[in-house]
Amino acid sequence: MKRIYLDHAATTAVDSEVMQAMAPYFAEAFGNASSLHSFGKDASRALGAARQTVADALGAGMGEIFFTSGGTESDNLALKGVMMAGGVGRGERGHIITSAIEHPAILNTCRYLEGAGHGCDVTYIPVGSDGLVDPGDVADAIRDDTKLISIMHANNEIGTIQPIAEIGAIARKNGVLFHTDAVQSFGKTEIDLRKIPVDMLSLSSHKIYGPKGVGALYVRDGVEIAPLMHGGGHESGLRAGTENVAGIVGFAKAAMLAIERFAPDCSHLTKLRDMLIKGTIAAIDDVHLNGHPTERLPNNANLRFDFVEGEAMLLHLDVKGIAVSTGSACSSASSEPSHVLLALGLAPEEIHGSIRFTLGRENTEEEILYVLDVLPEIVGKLRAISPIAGGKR
Amino acid sequence: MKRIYLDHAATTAVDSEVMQAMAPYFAEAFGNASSLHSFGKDASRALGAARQTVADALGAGMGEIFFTSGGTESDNLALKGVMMAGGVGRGERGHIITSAIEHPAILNTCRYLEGAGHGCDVTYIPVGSDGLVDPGDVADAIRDDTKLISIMHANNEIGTIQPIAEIGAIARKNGVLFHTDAVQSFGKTEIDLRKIPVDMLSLSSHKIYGPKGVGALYVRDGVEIAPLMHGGGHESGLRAGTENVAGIVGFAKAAMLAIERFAPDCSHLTKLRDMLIKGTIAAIDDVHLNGHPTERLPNNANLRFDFVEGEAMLLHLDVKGIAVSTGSACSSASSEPSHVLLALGLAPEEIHGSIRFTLGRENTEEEILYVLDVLPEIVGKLRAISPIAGGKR
Amino acid sequence: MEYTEEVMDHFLNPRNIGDIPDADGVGTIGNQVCGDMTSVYIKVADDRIVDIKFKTFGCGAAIATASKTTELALGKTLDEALAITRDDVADALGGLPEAKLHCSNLAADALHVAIEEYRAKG
Amino acid sequence: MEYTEEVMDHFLNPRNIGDIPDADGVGTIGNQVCGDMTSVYIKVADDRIVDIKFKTFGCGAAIATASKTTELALGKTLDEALAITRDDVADALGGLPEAKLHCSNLAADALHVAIEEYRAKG
Ligand SMILES: Cc1ncc(COP(=O)(O)O)c(C=O)c1O
Ligand SMILES: Cc1ncc(COP(=O)(O)O)c(C=O)c1O
Repeated sequence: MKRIYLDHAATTAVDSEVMQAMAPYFAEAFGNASSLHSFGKDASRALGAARQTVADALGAGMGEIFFTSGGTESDNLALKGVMMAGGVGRGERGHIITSAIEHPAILNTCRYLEGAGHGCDVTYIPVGSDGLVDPGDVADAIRDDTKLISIMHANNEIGTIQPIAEIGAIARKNGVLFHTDAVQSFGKTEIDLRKIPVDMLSLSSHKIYGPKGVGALYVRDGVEIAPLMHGGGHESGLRAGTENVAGIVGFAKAAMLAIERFAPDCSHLTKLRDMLIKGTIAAIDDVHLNGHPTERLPNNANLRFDFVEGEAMLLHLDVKGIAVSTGSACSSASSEPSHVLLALGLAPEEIHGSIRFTLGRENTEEEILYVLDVLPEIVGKLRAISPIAGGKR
Repeated sequence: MKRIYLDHAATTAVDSEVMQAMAPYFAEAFGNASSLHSFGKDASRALGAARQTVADALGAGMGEIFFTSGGTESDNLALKGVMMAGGVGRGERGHIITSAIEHPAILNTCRYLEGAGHGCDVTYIPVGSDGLVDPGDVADAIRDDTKLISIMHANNEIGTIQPIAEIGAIARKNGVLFHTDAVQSFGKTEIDLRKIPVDMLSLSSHKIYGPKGVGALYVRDGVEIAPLMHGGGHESGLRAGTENVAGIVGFAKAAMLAIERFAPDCSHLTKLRDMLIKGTIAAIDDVHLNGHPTERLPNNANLRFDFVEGEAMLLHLDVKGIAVSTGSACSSASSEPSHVLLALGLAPEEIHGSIRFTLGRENTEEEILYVLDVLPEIVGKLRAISPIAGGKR
Repeated sequence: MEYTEEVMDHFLNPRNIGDIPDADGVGTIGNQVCGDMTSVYIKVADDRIVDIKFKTFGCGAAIATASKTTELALGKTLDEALAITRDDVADALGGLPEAKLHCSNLAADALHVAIEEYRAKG
Repeated sequence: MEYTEEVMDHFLNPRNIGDIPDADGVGTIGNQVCGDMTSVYIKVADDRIVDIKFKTFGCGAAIATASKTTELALGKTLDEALAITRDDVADALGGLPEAKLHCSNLAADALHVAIEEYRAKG
């Protein structure tokens, strides 16, 4: 059976050019970048080139890029790093402003920092029913002891793009650091750190057709953060551990490709996304788009199918070879319904019927047509046995 | 030029069988292991199988293996995790016992934990001139508030193997947790967690012919530790972040191969090591072995060449295609001479003349003969211009 | 643990779906955590369940367990049907993933409510 | 930054190595951090350095800078030789890695000490 992958926000397949770029660093140029001999020098040169590539992709300086094990680590390092460097938890107190719809890597780090002995207060800014943070709310939340604002660039579930330039300007004006989680937005919306006032920014390789287990934190020159991981003096002392050279090289290649292919990727994705959204709404009654209609990633279609439950939809689609994700509690090990959809003000049964389609470079119109072909039958089948459908299909 | 890699303690080339095992997980079975669709299930099955493999390799249970980004993270997680879970730094105080010759991942984590506000005292047990920790010293250092003993299994510089069974027994008798860093020892000396009383154990993939950026922490059932990284509930909540499936699969394959090839590997390495040690001492005057002569890894020959400096030796060897490492300050970004060699009681100029040869599976007798061939000339050249050689060659 | 083949079969081809307009007993149970809901409709003759139907808004496990429950209950006496436990249903499906146990209770519970409703009517 | 070709050349083929038994001036400088040590021996005639030799216990940079220093100093007047700085030596080698700057000072310092020793003998 042909399989159609529409879950690119979860992870992506490694691009063939990325594979090629990584290949030599497993068994040939396999040295430890800290070693002084030729194997080590080959590795450290590759690392330097990768750092330059990622820096260029963001409009940053090479010394501002720190490689990590992924988006989660970058987010943890940004938040805990700023607090620790500021002495928060050791006498000092500090305040963080974030949004209600951040990724768990931010939210659970905030909850940890709020815990006893860590000295933090956190304000969670709500979002409108369109999923947007109001920059005015951020400004209003700033206190004397606010040390950091962390608002994600684009949301992983509903694809909504936040006004980070405005939020960054507010942060700067108030002398507060600004971090943004750009794990989902990089490569799908413009990011030029020469133009927007961002102090820290998280990236993850496996969301941009790079390998898993690699990411980066951009830290603007002069911003002080403390390391999470202690050991050898890797990454200028900010992140100990032998560098994953092959992974980092692959990540950098993926970042370069994301920039090179930015315009064609975006127009391709936007076209497929709109085809999917319009087609679904035209073919099936009682379907709604979650999140802002235009301020959203070109590859995200988060659709709400009334009267049916998400996991059941997901399983039916999977049987048809179509891979998607859902905000339903029953979809994950945790049994909480999506905090993002809750924050939009949706009722639990609406949340349970939400399906996230996230498109990728390799998806085709044909695939979308196939999805549009099978969706009505699946929804119909589930609504037929739904006690809350009231006879609707 | 033929290149001879004798720096396997720094890192290893990825084995071809490991490459093969990983290959499908980059672009085919590339799913996110948390996803419910078929791509996700393929990934989570692979993850489960890898966890079982690593558990089997240690004589542990599957639920006791937690994957990390490498040895450094495993060490950090073990130490900080125990302290945090015990409330140390938030009211409580705690005491750690470790050795003076641990890897920086342990030592610098200890220094961090000793810092203001983290509530830890640390005792650094010295070693004898042979590099061995005396278990009696560990027993004597135990206090009422001792929460953890962390003594490495085998040292990365001098290869000395510590009596961890005895130390573990002391820990157990005193109701103290015992962690050991087995990053260097795994695959080169027997580890069976059914037989030795170890509560936590760190592994790193890239030291055993697996990919870089992957490792594991074994945590005995019932031992409570707090996570370092917050986010999605990966690794049973102990380590958030999308799992590096390809890397973990590669690591597991490498661990399996290490067990399968254990006996032939050890005898091959021991033979080459002894050939190198004896040959060098026979060919060149004023050469000494650092570390215990027999309680050492089968692949480690750390030799001290009087009157010459290590980096100069390393560079000359590199020009001849031979990759080694040195304990000399001038060999690394940090300008401290090796803390391990200092702990043996060596004088600075002795430390500066120490070269670490660490052998690997693919090394041959021929290669060792070549090394023995070029070494005398290099040492002679450097001694000829050495102001402290007093005319010796 | 993943869904067994038996679970997938009942999920994809649920038995006894629909409602019974003139049911002798109806039970509806909703689970707040999952947002799941199952209704079970029964026809009773000679103290036996002679017809049974269900409707479920819920995940794969919820649908499959409801389907299986109706299959197990059909033709049983009311006392036998009341004795059907969640575990019986899970066992008959070849097991359920740990995380799904909490949303697989709906159907057995709804069946019991339907029987009680029938009995309460006398 | 890595070693330049010029550094590697001077490291692998150091110029003016050895000592001068009847030297007019000798300077020895040791660096505690690196454990490096360099001795410079000079012969002086008509206020010029007419012969110069060195011995170094040290890393690649230490050896190369010592070699380069002797090359720069040979044939120079004492005042010219005294004016040779660490930076001159590093520049003549096409630069040195940041981390190596601290152990590349030995040779210029040892040269200056040798000249001062000669002058002190007067
Ligand atoms: C917005 C966002 N932030 C952070 C992460 C975490 O990144 P990683 O999976 O690389 O740890 C993800 C994806 O999981 C994400 O979508
Ligand atoms: C004994 C020891 N512990 C820990 C580490 C750190 O492991 P990693 O490089 O995977 O972070 C190393 C190697 O660098 C090591 O030799």
